[in-house]
Amino acid sequence: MFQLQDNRISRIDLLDQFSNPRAGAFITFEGIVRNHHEGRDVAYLEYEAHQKIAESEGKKILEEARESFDILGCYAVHRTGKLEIGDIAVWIGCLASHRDACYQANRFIIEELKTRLTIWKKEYYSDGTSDWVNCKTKIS
Amino acid sequence: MFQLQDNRISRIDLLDQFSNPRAGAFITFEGIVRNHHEGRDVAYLEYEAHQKIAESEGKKILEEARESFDILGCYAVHRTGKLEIGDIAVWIGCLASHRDACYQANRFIIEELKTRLTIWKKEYYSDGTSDWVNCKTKIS
Amino acid sequence: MKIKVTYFAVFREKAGLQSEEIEFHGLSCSDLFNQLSIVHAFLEKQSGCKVAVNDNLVDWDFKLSDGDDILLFPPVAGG
Amino acid sequence: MKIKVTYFAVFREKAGLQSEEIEFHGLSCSDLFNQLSIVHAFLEKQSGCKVAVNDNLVDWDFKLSDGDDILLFPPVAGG
Repeated sequence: MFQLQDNRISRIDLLDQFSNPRAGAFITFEGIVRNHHEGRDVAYLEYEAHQKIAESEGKKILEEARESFDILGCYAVHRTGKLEIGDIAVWIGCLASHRDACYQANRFIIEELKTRLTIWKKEYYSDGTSDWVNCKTKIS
Repeated sequence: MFQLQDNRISRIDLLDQFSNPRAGAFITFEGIVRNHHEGRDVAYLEYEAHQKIAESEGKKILEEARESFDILGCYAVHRTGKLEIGDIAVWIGCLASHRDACYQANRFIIEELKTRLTIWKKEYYSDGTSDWVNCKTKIS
Repeated sequence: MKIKVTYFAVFREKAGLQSEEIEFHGLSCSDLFNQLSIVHAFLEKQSGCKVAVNDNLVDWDFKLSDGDDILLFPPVAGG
Repeated sequence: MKIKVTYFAVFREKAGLQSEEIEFHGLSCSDLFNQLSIVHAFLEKQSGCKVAVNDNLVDWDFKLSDGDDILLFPPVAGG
């Protein structure tokens, strides 16, 4: 299951999704809003998304993870809108019988989400400037 | 911080340990008691430990992780005593600015804990037999 | 042909508009990207960007048709 | 010399006792392991086991002294 959401990601609610007596490993990854990026102080950030395509790509990525790795389940959520320092931007959970497949699937999902979701991140710095991350243009 | 505990591991309580405005990645690993092992149905299991040496090795492993990887913090807890299917046997959390170091540290910690902690696992099967895992002797 | 182009993130800010209907005389999405990069002074490399036609991601050599609805995506940054 | 050996997990079950005081005429932990493997029919390879003397993990070539407190650990299985 993949989902984009505008409200705060609650790790506690997400953890309840996972339960399977065959499971021997459960791994979660959280991407968190840092207060720094390439030497600049980040105050907050905003994610803009094309929701329909991002959701369809997100679902595809999770399907690919299930096909490529011996896992029992996987789940990912990505935030949109305004996020504060410390907020969870992305949450990925994988459940498997064995840990190796579990680590690999988790890592695969975050790498794919980062390059394939139609989501853009704008960082707002404490000096009042802002920047689209990964774009070479700086907007003051 | 490393800790052995005889009572149930609560992931919720552990999550509260982690907060740092520099953090961009947070990864947790949970080793869970599976209902199967090498084709046999597991009913429950028991961990026996030499507590003092296990705790001292656990602390060393976490120190090594902090020295070897660019992380902001790490934490691990290992259960002892009788565990049911679905119980968390080991919980590892790592916090870092970037995800690569975070995955690597997390994986390092579980691999080291598995081979260095003075802990032994006895599996009890649904057919009434039991076995020390990793020991070649079967005890009925 | 007449097509509609919608811009996202830095493309929207540089173009100064969310979407526009334009008269297009090229063939592919790649042709469209090159044309719009000149018009709006986009500096992004095509290889780092994505394009969707009628809500489906397509390759840059996808041939456009009259009435198509194009979404122009600058380099993404999820996670 | 007189030493005390404490057994864990499968070693305790095979030896049929938790600990024992023994008279030891060898030198190293390795010598002790070989001797006890014969006495108690341990099948485990020394390389997969661990040994502690006076609560510190030591190498198998560690030399024992009278009164030492030895902990004999079969292959561990944490996680």
